[in-house]
Amino acid sequence: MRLTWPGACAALLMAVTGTAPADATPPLAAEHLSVEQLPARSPHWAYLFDFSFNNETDGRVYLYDGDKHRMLGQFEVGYYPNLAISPDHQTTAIATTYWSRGGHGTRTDVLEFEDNTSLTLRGEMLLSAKKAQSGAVSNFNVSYSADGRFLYVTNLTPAASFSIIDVAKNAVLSEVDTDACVLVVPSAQRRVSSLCENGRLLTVTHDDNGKETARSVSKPFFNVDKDPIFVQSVGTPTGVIHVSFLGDIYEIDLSGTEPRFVEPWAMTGPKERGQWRPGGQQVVAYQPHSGRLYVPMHHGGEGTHKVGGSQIWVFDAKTHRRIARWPVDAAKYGGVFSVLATQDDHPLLFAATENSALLVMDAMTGKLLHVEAKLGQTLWSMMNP
Amino acid sequence: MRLTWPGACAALLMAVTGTAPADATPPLAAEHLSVEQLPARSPHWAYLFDFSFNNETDGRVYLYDGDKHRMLGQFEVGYYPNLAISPDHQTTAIATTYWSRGGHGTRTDVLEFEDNTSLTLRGEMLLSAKKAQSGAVSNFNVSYSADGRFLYVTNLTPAASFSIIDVAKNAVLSEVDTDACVLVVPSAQRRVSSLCENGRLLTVTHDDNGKETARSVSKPFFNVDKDPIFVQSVGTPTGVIHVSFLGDIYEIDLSGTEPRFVEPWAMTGPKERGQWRPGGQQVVAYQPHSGRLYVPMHHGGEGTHKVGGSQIWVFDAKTHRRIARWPVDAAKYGGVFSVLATQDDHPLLFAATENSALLVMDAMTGKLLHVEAKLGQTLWSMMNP
Amino acid sequence: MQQRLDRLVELASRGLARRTSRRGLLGAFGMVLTGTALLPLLPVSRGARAEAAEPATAGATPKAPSKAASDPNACEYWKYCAIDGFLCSCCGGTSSTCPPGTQPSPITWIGTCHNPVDGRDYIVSYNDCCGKTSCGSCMCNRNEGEKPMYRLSLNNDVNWCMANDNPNYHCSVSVILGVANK
Amino acid sequence: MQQRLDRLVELASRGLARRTSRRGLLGAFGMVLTGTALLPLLPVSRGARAEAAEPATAGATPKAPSKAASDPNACEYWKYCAIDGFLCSCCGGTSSTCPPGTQPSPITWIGTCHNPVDGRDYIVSYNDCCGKTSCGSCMCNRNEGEKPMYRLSLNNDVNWCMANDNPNYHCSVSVILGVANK
Repeated sequence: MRLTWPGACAALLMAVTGTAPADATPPLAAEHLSVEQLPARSPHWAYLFDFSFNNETDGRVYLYDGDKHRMLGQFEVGYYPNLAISPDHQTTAIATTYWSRGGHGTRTDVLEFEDNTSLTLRGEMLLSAKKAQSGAVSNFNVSYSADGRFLYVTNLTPAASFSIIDVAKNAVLSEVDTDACVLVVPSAQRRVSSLCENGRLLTVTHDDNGKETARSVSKPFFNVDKDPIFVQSVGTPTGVIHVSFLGDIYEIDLSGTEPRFVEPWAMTGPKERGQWRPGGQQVVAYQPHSGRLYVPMHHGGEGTHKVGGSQIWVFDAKTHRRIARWPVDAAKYGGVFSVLATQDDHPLLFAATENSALLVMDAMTGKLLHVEAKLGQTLWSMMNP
Repeated sequence: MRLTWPGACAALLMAVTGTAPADATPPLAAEHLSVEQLPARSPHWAYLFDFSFNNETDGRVYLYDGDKHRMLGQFEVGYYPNLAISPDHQTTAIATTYWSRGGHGTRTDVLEFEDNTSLTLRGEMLLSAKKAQSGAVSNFNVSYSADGRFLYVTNLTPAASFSIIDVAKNAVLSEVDTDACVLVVPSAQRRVSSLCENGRLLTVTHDDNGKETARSVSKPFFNVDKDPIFVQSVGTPTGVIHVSFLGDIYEIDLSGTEPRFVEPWAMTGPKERGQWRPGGQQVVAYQPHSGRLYVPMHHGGEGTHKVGGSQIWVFDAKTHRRIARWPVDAAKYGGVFSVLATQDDHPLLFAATENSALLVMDAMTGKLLHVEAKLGQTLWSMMNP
Repeated sequence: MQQRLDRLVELASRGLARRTSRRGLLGAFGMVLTGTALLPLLPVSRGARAEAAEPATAGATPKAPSKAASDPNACEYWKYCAIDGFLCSCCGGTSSTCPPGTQPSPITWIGTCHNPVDGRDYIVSYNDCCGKTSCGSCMCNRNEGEKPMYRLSLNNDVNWCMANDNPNYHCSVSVILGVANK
Repeated sequence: MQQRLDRLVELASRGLARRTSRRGLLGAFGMVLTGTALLPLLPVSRGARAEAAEPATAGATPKAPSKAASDPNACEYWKYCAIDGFLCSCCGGTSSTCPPGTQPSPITWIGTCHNPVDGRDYIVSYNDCCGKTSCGSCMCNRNEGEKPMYRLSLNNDVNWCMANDNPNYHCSVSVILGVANK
């Protein structure tokens, strides 16, 4: 339903009421009720995912303008959703769960396609009731292939697999058994990599019909028992970067025919190691123009890997040099739970806190530009448009 | 699904691990995971309705023990629900709205029956998509007939009507056009009264098949323009009591063949009138054993009728004598938005605040017995078991 | 003149409230709505100022306009004098436009708000924007001249999205219709 | 002895993780679950204490038990050493029972928590209670020995209600299974 209060209406009303006021200034003009249209996409927008943990069936995404410091709109993403933005930025894919009666009744798992240009629902596709449900919001629980043709959706029942979806055909092509490995990190056009429980990487290749054509398993590249890596990784032009509980950086180059594991390096000096740790939810951001990494860090011991940061540490991803330690007023805003850098050459850094505050910072200087004291209920992750 | 971790399991595990610790005290026994059963109903229980205004599709009711100061359980009540507890206390009737996809997709209005003894859903009945949706939570948007045979459900589309439901048959018998009047206040066995826009009371009588057999409209008994009454009234043994914006008490005796309008009386003295006003959501409680009325009052002007109380005023409903003015620390807890008195002879008074705090007070002395600083999101009304 | 308007809209409203047979109202309603000239169907609030019968503690003397009274993101904004809900200006809309992807409510109520800047009273239409779960930002609860649900045409408790395809309440706007007669 | 248990449960777990064909796992799983003796299917956490490779700032020396460590309604309660969710003891249940009308999760993970009162380590089962929307009270986020989702058997981020008829997550309990071997 699209309605506009026509000027005719106000005019008619004016005619009825007459024009009385003896004020010198002219009266305000009648307004026309209409619906806002989104302006052209800005690199300084962010999609803020509110898990709504106290009301989990009502997950939502807020579209936020980092320059104008205002909400642009929102859409619903349901229960324990997994989200991905399409390579052409036009669509958000939402793998989620609904019930026929709020949180009870018949369960429906569904892949919904939100039109990012109008914030309306473009369509949906039914899924079997297997969608992975995790409060650890990874960028790679759902992902698009680089050409946007395929979507990969992680399943966990707790058996682990992923579904390959043909976007144009709006159809599930296949389900690939991952032998207990999770995440769907896309590379090349037809390859998907997953993290395995023993610290290995599984890489599955498929054909245009979604049929698995090859799989390989790497040697262990990290020690799950001694220093596990967070699943909340960040994509880079050549692959992904993971952070470990103790603050080591694991970069995986997925641009070749086989995954290449870059030698891990430590964010901490010997005296800091084990004292200062990454923690929170979205624990690493990457800024391609400056080549910088951003990690929320806190002072704490084992088991504190979900504690938000009191500082944001900034590194040069190439030289491994620590550029800065930006303090955050964690007592005031809550510790930094999640970080996101915009992808342009005048980048912003968004920091979401444990209190669901949103800090907007200059990603080059660390200057705090704006604070939303409370945005939604539980702001757990953010995505770029 | 009902599961109990069997003792066998723990025993087996113990056998595997052996018994090692050299501590002097015996180790703690293995526990058995089971599901709590509700104890027998206590008059000091309250059903606390959380509208979840920031996440409206996830309305819920918390069952709270006013003696033990703890939650007993909860159930889901959906979007803009209207609630009523059956005369035998066994059931909560929930007239509500769901969608096939969270807050979108196909809309379903439904009457659900929650088993109050187990906090499980006993059944449901589909309604047409007309259910009244109001944030003003009245005790009489849905009601049971005194014998529990019929349920009355207010509709508003915005055309006003109510549906008559035969509970045993699980069927809608009829829909009664109320000529723009709202609420369903039951009396005798087959009579329903509604408030009309011009300050009159409509009373409809129906037969066992839900067919309207008579209707009468009273003379105006209050002045809608000068001093409207809140829709959030409270039931008494003989009818209902309403509070007006300026603090007058309107009692309607529905025990006879025609409604009898008791002469209104003022809670305020001449100097207080217009300065001190009732305000909030559930603005009046009645305690039958003591014959007391409780009203949250605040200092404010016109348009402040939704401001929570900084005091609770206590009256003898018969003599109209003001028994007490109990101050509430509104700065600390938020103003009192809703009040509920238990119906026994050692009564408690529950006060829910604008901050969704719950205060438990001795209804005779006003002594603050317990505070839940934050219970849910937006605690808007309460019901007795 | 004000009386003439009240009377006119009141007549419309009474007709509306009476045409409540199951088939009747929404059909007729829908017809009006699909027309191009959309006259507000529900009565005009007489406004806080007209409630002379009711003593006001805040005092009726005009105050200097506060800063918040001029800020469309503030609950104190003059146009919001009887909004009880989330301000659309915090949700991707403005004080008079709905956020992207929502639908305005075709039914609504209209009231009178005093603009302290030019000293005029304006007739405004309070519409809800619908079809998405609640915005949750900028909760605003003001009730000048607001009446309980039985005076539906002056009530802001009911969900004015009730007649929308998707009646989910998202946020509220206040749209200037014109200057109110003194 | 501890190693024997680890090995035993690990074998079960690996079998479980591998039997992941679309038909396979949940069928076999369901069979186990409907049996009367319900052995935890997922590996035992080696516990925070065993992570010697990882330096701890909080210090490994035993502390005097705090009051909160003995209060089942407090997040600091000793049994809750790796619960990330709402405590069922605030939701109508106890530290080891689900609230009325909910269903326990049949799948879960088990870990080791240190009881400062008797100085023992206990093996506990972290179960979720399911089938109602989130309780919302007593949020507790502790993660001693917790691992990311790829080590599923030691992870508390996933919704352990996932295999329930109604997988809505309501709250979490911690059930003593027995004393852990030193």
